Amino acid sequence: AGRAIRIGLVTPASGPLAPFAAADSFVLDQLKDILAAGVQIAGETHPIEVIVKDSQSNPSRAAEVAAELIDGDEVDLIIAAGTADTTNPTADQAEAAGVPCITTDTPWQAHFFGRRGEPETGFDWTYHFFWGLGQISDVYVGIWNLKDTNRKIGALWSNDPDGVAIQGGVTEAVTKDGKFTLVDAGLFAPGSTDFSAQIAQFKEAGVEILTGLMIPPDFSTFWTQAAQQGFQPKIATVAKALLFPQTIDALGDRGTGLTTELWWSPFHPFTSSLTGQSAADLCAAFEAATGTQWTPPLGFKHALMEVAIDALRRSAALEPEAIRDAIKATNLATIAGPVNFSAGPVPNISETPLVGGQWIKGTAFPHDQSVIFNATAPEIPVNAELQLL
Amino acid sequence: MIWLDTLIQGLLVGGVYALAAVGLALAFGVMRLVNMAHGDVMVTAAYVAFALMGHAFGLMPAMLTAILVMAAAGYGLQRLMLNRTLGADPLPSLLVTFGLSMVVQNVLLLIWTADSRKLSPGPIGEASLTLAPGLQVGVLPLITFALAVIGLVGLQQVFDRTRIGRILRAVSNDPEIAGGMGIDNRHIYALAIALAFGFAALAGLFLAMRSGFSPQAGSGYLILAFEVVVIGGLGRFEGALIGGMILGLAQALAARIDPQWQLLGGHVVFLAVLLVRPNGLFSRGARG
Amino acid sequence: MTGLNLTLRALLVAALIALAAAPIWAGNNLTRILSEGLVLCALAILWNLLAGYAGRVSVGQQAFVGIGAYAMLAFSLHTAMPPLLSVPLAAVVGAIISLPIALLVFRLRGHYFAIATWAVAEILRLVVMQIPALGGGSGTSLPGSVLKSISADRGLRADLIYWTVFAVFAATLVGALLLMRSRWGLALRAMRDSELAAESLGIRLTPLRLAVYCGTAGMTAAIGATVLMQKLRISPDAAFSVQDWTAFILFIAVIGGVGTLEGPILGTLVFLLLRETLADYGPVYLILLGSVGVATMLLAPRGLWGWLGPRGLSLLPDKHNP
Amino acid sequence: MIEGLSVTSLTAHYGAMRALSGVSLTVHHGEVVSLIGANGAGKSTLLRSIAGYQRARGQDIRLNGEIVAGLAPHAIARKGVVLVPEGRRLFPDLTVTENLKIGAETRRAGDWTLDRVLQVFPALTERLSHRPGQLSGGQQQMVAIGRALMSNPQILMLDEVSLGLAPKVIEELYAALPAILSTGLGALIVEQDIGRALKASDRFVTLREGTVVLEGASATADRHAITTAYFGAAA
Amino acid sequence: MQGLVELVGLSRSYGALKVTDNVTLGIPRGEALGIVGPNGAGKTTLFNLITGTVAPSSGRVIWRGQDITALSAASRCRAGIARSFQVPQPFAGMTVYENVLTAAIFGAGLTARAARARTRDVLEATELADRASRLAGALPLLDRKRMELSRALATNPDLLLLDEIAGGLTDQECTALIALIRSINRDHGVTVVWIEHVVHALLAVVTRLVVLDQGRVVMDGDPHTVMASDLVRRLYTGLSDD
Ligand SMILES: Nc1ncnc2c1ncn2[C@@H]1O[C@H](COP(=O)(O)OP(=O)(O)OP(=O)(O)O)[C@@H](O)[C@H]1O
Ligand SMILES: Nc1ncnc2c1ncn2[C@@H]1O[C@H](COP(=O)(O)OP(=O)(O)OP(=O)(O)O)[C@@H](O)[C@H]1O
Ligand SMILES: [Mg+2]
Ligand SMILES: [Mg+2]
Repeated sequence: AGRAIRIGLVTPASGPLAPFAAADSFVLDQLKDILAAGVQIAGETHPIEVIVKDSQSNPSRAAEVAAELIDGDEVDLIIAAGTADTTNPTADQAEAAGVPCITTDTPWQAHFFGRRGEPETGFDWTYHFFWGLGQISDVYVGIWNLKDTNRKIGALWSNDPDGVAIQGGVTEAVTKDGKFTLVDAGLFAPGSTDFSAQIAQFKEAGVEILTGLMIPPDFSTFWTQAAQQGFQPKIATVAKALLFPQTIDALGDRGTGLTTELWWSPFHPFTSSLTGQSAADLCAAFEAATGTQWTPPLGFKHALMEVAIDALRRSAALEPEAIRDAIKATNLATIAGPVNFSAGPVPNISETPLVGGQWIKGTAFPHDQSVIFNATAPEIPVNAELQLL
Repeated sequence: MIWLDTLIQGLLVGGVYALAAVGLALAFGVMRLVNMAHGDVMVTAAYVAFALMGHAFGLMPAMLTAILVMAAAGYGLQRLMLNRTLGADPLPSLLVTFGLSMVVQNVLLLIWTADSRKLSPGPIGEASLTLAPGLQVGVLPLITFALAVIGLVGLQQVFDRTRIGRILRAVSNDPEIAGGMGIDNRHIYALAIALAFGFAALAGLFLAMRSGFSPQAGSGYLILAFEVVVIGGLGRFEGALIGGMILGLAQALAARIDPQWQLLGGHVVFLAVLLVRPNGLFSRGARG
Repeated sequence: MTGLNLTLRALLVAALIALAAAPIWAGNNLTRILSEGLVLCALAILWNLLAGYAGRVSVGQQAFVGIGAYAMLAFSLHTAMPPLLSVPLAAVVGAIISLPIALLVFRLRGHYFAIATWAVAEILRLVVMQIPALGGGSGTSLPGSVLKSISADRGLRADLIYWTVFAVFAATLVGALLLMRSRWGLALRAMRDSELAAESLGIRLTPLRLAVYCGTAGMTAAIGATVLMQKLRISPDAAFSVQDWTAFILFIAVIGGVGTLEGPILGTLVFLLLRETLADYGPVYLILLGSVGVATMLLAPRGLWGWLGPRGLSLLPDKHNP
Repeated sequence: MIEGLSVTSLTAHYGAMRALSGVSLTVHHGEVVSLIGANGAGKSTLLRSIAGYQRARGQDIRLNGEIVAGLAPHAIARKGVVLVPEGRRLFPDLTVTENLKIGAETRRAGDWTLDRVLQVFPALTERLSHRPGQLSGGQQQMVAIGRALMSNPQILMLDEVSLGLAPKVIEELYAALPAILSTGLGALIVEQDIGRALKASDRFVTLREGTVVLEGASATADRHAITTAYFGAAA
Repeated sequence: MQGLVELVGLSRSYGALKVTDNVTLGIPRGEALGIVGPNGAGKTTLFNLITGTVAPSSGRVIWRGQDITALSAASRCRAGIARSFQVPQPFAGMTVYENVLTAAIFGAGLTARAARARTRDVLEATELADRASRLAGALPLLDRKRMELSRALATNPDLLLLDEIAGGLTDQECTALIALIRSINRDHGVTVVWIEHVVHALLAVVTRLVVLDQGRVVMDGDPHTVMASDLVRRLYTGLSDD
């Protein structure tokens, strides 16, 4: 057998972004045998070794560990997931060092333009799959069109990579046909403890739809204050904060009925190219193994491994350029949907499907997600109707 | 109306900040200890209460237990570690508490993960009083504000007028000599820190009912609390109350203009105060 | 002891030469670790100059790392400046911006000073978040074209960047040593011990303090610029991170020994050792690091060098003897 | 058993330097002992050791026969051994009244009250609400002594009592001494003015380089012998 | 003849308390002036005003005919005004040698070589040479006072302000100190102003004596005449003087 192929994984195992990495060990454990069996390149079998490095949720540390993987562990391929603070520094290091790199879990514009990518030229070494801002705006507008409201939208945005990126997309989608009125309270610094100014603004304008992007603690602050100050929208569709069930559970009853973008769920009709599991199977296996509820990064982390292994299998040689070319030629049906880097909106990017979800009272866990809107990805079935708050 | 609303909300937030500042002001006032782990004490208290409530404790018993636990922890910490760091040089205490802060944050992270939690006070959390049509204030913020006022004014009275207050001041001035006058200063320090941690815990609990918290939330609380104390002038507790309200108002007004400027507005006012009155608005120096 | 000291100093010079030649003998990975070490060590020396000698404990040095990094970014994005030339320019920018800051924070002392410096750094972070041209709150990456303008060849580029880092480090170390051996070093230590007496003996405190603060700020900014070249990506949270650029630096200085020139060097070695062995353990690593810092401060408050120094060892002589 | 303070074979070190070696000394109740010796002889060190500021574990320092060596300063003070330190060391943030009241924190019963202290130092009466920073050096010294008296000590130790005081104040202070001592407390005073020291004390002890070189009754003391003891044979 | 230093209507208040009250005083070059007065009379404050560590509420300080009221303490020291502090202010983390060297370099403006020589001379004169490499923070009180004097001397002053440096000295030490100060004054022509409660030491050196009380100059003249006056007895030395 040939030498082991090394994949470096940069992931926020600790720190505030740790929920994005919660499924890491489960995903890798599940693939243990497949990795050990390895891939055949030019007639020789190479086992695959995954070296996991913790970014500590810190972009500087992400750059450091990526450099460590490249120079120290001399990895053949580097992968990363868990928001722009993880994937962008990693991809930058890979690009500068000429190491193939695949990333996910960051809206693609935040990844591509956030790294000053040029749509004409793209990047040489780094590839990324995830949904984009156009999709999230379409999902949001779609959700808001499901029921009758006064169509007044109040928005507030966390001043961080994701917030800044999404603000533009949603604003454009909402204002372009004049059907909605947007009351944009603008950006706020993450960690704010007081939202009364924004709430007052929304109340004054008679807002019935709330949107924005916030980190979980900020949303929690906002939502409590909104109740205290008598601001009660009919629909609240908020990005990022509502990703994880733990956040929703912490809100108690006030968590039920919140809507958000849904990247992935057990209801997604996709299967793994590695294990043949369906999305529902994967979630069930995860919940059985860990006792914790599934989260969307589970599917994407698995898909990231699928894309990486697929590329290695197709690689013509154990050379950076060959692996890079194999990645570029990816056309794979993953558990997170199809990934194809040559069909992307810009070079190096593949867009994955996105639908709208709502948090409802759960059975095994306090809250579950339902799919309420799918016009953006009709292959994913809707399984519930939007409930107003 | 919207400006009146801003004003009231700003003042109420100021109450939260002031409450958060009490413990810091106390530790600094008595032993020149800037507790860089102050924010983490607040967060830890919230986690303790959170864990207790997970074990069928009611809100009140959980909060009381959390406060007592933190006070006891403070007492122990002071006797074991912090007593050895005190002195004119700020470095030892800064560094030790900085290190503690790092340890605490990561221990919390290990135990409770990075997920954001919230203490649910039940219906009162969302209860509000309507002052005028369209002008509502939350009951919880009002309670917090009242606690801040009572806590700070009360503490100042204790400090100024009682025997224990006198002892605290004497020990803060010259622990060696205070010792020579029959005062067990290590015990007094530990008591002061226990009180400071107790107040920090109280503030942490109220903040945890107001906003979500996570292991790393402490740093943000610390800098706010510190600014409150500096604006108010170290050494006077009532000063912290005013400091809190000034900071709350500054943030609210800045946010009214553009939400992006909310935190910045607070910091800028802080710097402005430094520029004009480096010893704070209500420092002892200003009094006499 | 003097024989030992001479040996030590010879070793130090040898180490410096070896460091300068690292790209030649060390592999990519070691060179990278060394350059990170040089950055940390230089920052620790500068912090130490302020705290250990000028008696002002700053917890806001991240302000100048951030300023330097952002100055570098601004030059790269908005001018045609050769990137390596931006490093000294970043130092100038850092020093200039530090002047009004100094006038503000020097109104305070002790703990107040410490926290005010932190607040200033926070303000800078929040201000940079508002500037879209510099990437706003989300931050941005150093464009590939800028990297290529340093050198199209990856290997040579890495070496050039390393040598830039080394140059900044060497300038810091030599500068600090010369300063401390000069009359101004004496004045600094005097000022630390008693401002009243220092002033009454003819030392003009304000200019001295400003010069040291602005000087260290400028060098810190130069280091910030090199950090951007290493990390390639910048965001306000990372560039103005109190943990990365002050907490760790504080630990390094304290573990090595505050108020000595040797301390930061020793401290950096210990820190790198800890990091390289433990960093993969995430929170456990940070818990350990915090504990080591706390334990050092409590049990050996003068740090490793403070423990060795009185035994007659002196690597970098900065005292005056009769 | 000795009624009062007894020190037997006390040694003290600063790092490697031995500041006291084998010092023995007693102070009975109602007795004034003056400690004389040149600059650096170890007088302050002795007083600080007795007060518990200097490590004295395993040493033999007793009050009324009970070992107090090794106790914390506050515990020693509560037993009634109180030091007026070199350099006054008042609490700058406390008013004069408060400074005096802190003295009472030993919680010992006795005759000394605020009023009584003010009788001894009437100059402080108008200064009660001032802070030490607003007092002159001499006024500060009065507060320092008053503060120690407020603790109703059994043994009062005064280090450099008259340093920095105007002659008139020194005069008043020494005039007040009999009244202070009449309550039966023992006193150990360090005073550089040998004549004054002898006049105010019952016995004297001379220290040189950390050892007792001469002691005796003050009334019959030979000035010349003391001076010789002070500086060694060469002088 | 114009004085080396002239205090013109100098006042300083803390709140309602007038600590220095309209003091006008001229000190000719070469004079040895003593200042006595009850505790709290404002003697140290007067020094603070002359050296610039405290700003006057009103009045002026004239140095060699120039108004220096606005000058910083550092500049005044460089101009030739040196002082010792009543409560010693050592640079605790530096050796005695470095303490004095600092004064020689910055106060006297000497080159490094000259400063080293001066430091050695001064330490010899003040009998601190054998303790030169001790840390100043570990010195006992009286050595601290000696170091105060040494640092002041090292600045090569024209005017030397001494604040209670004889207190606590033994007779022999006191005699040595008197000789030293006298020589500084007479042989080196340094103008000396000395605040001292140890009156006999003072009288051995000074040629003129000023009595301060409640911030005012209440007497000024020949030392022995002043000391013998009723006013001084009542105010300062007390009636039971023997
Ligand atoms: N903190 C210290 N560190 C090192 N040595 C010290 C310290 N304090 C005092 N000493 C030394 O111990 C010896 C005795 O000092 P001590 O202060 O007891 O003398 P003293 O008799 O009180 O003198 P003085 O009359 O000057 O007050 C001196 O030689 C002194 O140098
Ligand atoms: N910062 C201050 N604030 C208020 N009052 C002060 C201050 N400094 C000094 N004083 C007051 O000024 C007066 C004069 O003090 P000063 O120190 O000049 O006295 P002095 O004559 O040197 O006395 P001593 O002989 O005791 O040293 C005192 O009554 C003192 O209380
Ligand atoms: Mg002494
Ligand atoms: Mg005085």
